[in-house]
Amino acid sequence: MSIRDDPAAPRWRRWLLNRFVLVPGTLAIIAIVWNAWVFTHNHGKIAGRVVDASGRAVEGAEVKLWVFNFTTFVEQASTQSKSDGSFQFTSNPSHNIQLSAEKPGVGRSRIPVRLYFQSEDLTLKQPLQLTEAATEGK
Amino acid sequence: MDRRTVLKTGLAAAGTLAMPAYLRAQSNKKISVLTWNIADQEALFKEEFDEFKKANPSVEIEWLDKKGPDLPAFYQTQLVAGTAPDVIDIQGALWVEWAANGALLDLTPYFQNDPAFVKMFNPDYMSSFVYDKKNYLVPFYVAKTLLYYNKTMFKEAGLSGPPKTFDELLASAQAMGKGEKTGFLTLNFDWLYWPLMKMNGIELLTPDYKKPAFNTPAAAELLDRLAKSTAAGAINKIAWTGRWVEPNGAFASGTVGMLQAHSASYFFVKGQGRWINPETLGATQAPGDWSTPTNHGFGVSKSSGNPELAFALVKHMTSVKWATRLAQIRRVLTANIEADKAGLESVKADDPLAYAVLQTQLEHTDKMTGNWPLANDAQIKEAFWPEFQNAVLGRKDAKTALADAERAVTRVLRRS
Amino acid sequence: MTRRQRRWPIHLALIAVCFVMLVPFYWVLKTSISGENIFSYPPSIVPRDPQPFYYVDVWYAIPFARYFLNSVVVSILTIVANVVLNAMAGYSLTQTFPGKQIVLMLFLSCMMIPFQATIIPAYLITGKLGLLDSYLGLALPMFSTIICIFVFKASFDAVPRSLIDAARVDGLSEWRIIWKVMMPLAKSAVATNVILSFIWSWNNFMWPLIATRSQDMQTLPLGLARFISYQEDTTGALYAFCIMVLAPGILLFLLAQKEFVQGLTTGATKG
Amino acid sequence: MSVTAIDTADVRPRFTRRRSTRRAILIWSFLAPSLLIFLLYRILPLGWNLLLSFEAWSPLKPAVFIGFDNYQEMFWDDDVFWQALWNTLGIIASAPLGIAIALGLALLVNSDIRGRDVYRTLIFLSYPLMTVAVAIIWRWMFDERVGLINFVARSLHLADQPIPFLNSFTWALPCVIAANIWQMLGFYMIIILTGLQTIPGNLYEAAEIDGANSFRRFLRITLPLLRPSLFLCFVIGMLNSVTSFDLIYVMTNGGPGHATEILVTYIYKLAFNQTRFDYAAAITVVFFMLLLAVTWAANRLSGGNVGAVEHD
Repeated sequence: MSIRDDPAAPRWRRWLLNRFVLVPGTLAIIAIVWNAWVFTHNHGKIAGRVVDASGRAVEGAEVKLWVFNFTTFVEQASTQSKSDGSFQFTSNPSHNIQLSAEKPGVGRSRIPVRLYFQSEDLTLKQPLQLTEAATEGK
Repeated sequence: MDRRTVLKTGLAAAGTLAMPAYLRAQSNKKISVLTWNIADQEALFKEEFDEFKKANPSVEIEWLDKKGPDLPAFYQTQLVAGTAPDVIDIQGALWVEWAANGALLDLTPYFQNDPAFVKMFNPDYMSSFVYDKKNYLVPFYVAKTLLYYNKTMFKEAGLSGPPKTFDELLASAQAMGKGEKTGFLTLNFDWLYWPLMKMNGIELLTPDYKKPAFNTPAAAELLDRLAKSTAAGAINKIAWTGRWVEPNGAFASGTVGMLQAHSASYFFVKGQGRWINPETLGATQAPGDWSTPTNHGFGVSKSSGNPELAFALVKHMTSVKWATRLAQIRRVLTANIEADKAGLESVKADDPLAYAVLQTQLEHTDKMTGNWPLANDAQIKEAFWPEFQNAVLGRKDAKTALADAERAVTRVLRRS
Repeated sequence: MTRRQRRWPIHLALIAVCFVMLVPFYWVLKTSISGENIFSYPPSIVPRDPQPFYYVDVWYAIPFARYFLNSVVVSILTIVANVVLNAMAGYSLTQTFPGKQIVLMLFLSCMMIPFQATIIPAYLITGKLGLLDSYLGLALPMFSTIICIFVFKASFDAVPRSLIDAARVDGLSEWRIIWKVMMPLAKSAVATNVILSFIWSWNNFMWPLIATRSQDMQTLPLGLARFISYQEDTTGALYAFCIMVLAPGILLFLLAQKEFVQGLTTGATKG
Repeated sequence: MSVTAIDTADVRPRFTRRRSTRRAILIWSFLAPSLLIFLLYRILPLGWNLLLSFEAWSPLKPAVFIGFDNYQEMFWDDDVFWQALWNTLGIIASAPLGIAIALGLALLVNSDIRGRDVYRTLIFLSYPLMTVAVAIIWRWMFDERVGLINFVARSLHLADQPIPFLNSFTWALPCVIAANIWQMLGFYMIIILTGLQTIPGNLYEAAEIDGANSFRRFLRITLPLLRPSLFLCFVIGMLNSVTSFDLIYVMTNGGPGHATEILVTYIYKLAFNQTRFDYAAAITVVFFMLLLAVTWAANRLSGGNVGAVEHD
């Protein structure tokens, strides 16, 4: 502001360096950076691990990806966990999903996952822990 | 030709010159579809339209969606301007007025040409779209009221199960209404509260729809009882003052014993009430199996330039394939018998409660009330409801309120 | 006012009022970022587990960017037209000319016609102009606003007569008098025009509802209204939407408030 | 135009007749765009409503002249119209309340204190908000179960039971009015502030020398000189509140019953929900007359010649 009022400053500086340019400019830059981030990180990859109640990796658990649609979560894809308990989805289109894992005899688990944008790539920090009495949360 | 017509013709002539592109395109094979607040199904509609366009090349489809309260304003402005959408999705009884005024195309000939198409639908839902012995709409998706009940509260009050008669309903409500808790709630928009009247044998109008029939001693007694129950806390006041969020929200909070509402309420209530599971929430028919529908149907505007094509699109959108998809994705019933079977099947395993709720929608479809084909339904509602409200909230004596309502309704009936 | 007054009661009163004015803002902001179910009682004062996911939901629930762009374009059209047309009309009203009283009365009575009652004819007229479903058609009814005309008039009235006469003697045309002499002295009126016309255009709900047809032309208030109707259960998202819709207006106001609040209040004393 | 030019030439002999004609043309051409917009979007529609009010018409029925039937129904048969009229008048009557509060605030922020610009900005901040959003916010503040106001009232033991503000016949209208005042307060304050700044400081000094206390100074100097601003506030505020369709549409939709029905919402409902455009048009005409009358009365009361608008 003060620069704008300062008659000594060169004209271009007065026109460029005032709050009507700087504030929208900053916002635009933030938007561009954010979009660049989004475009490089939206492959729809969701990776994670499945473990049992005592924390050991579970192989062959059926892992399902549920995608929110209007009022309910709809099954989008399913896969089996590998020997180290890991699994990966590559086709997640949504930003509001749930992951469920189930293995007969070991138990099941279902967790909601929220993403910052659609198809955000994510590696789950917490493994899905299968328990016997897990209730289906929606 | 009077002055107005001259003026209008002149303006219309001038208008054709200055028509925007999308209007001029209408004279080609362009079909516009106006849906009622279902923008969330954009992906589904896109697929449907793509398939339709493949079968009918050179056809363009314009899809519009407006939310409930705004749709009438939008449609009527378009009517006046002569640019009404070809296909329109209408909820409730609004269509009757438009049909009576000649805005909608009589679909009876189309139905007669295609009995197989008609047979796909539940006849009771189908017949609720008849006015003056003519068919105007094809069911898109349907719903009717049912009674939800809070099993936990029923157990606490020592009640064995949902009420079978109106007396039981009031008694159960009274048993549960204590302190912060109340026994009964109903949605009240449109005629959704009318099952309460019907289960006591009260009719709104005489069978010929010419005169009010509700001003009887029985009705006065009923209103009196409702008012007393409301004052005593057996019936929650929100039943008579709330619109959609308030009653559903109150029931979802877990402090109300019963809710009379349509199937759509289930998803709202479930979204808000953490307590809800098959052990705690029950869904059943209201006493006497009476219910009020709030259906959606597709109609064709009479002003449509391509009525054949428009009807073909309606058929396409309500076909087994697409109705099934809609039923599965949106968890609704479509009145398309086969589609509903498939839809219910997919819900069954996933959400048994939703299955129970939707199941009620297919039972006792012959006992629907509050869906009279009245051309001035909105005006009659406006004349009747405030007085009813006065009576049950104890602001007016039941007899006076009914007499006032009768006068108001008579005036509406006389006007048309 | 006098300097003998004690200041702290004034501060106290003003802080109390500001508190009342700001509490709703805080409450909405809090709900839009807190994970708590807003249907719980009693509410907590500080947000628990703040998270931005409601904003993500809103962004994907409607074509937010498109609606935003539409709102911006319509608002810019409205602002430009308002500043130019209102300045011209405001200037005319500072002059004496026959029929002035009639024009004044006309303007005043125009303020009293509720817009909701004029929808159908307004729609027909816009249709005849071929402007339905276009940015221009959306903005046109608000191209000139009566209050803003009077704001300009008041501001121009404050410009010393001698200055104008001098300019006229110098041979400046009326047009140049407005732009070179009057406008620089009426900065606050311009700021007021910009802010008010922005507010009205940005917030307009009824007219876009009727005058737009395609999804691509919808504006933010329509998006908000649509959002209420079928997402009423995800209330956190609803308030996130409120914040996203209100933010641009508040931002613009805060940017221009110096010219607006100060200008409005000091500019009038110039005359 | 030439006749008018002569008049002007008589008044201002400095200019030649030719020049005056050109000036008159110029003035009218400056006015023309605004006038055209008002003609298209205000006056023609009003005329349309006036015509329609004597007819029976709906988008599909041809118009039939029915004389004063619509007006007769309105005044003699329609209770809702009367209720809406009273509610509208109630909202109009609430405008002075908001203005009084704003006047107090304006006096406060007009005093020579630190940070007054911040106060001004914060208080004004509610005006630029989208009314639909304001309505959503306040609908929720007044909510029976989770509303902040009920929470505060119950915490302070002002109420033992939560009050269903917007669902109550007694509370709904005051609540809507409160939300409306909340939104308009900053706007009123700014207008009054503008008026306050035009009052010459030497008037106060003179009064002080005469020994008038601050209350008397306020009564004798501030108030009379503020009249035009107050009038402007009232007119703008009243029009804004009375035609603020969005607020009521979202907050209560006129309910419960018709407790918060105002003429605008009623007109809208009649036209679009009940397809009674003809009858709605008649109410529009009456509504317009009402606003005209109220403005005229306010103008007389403020003693102004179209108030601040014309105080040169």
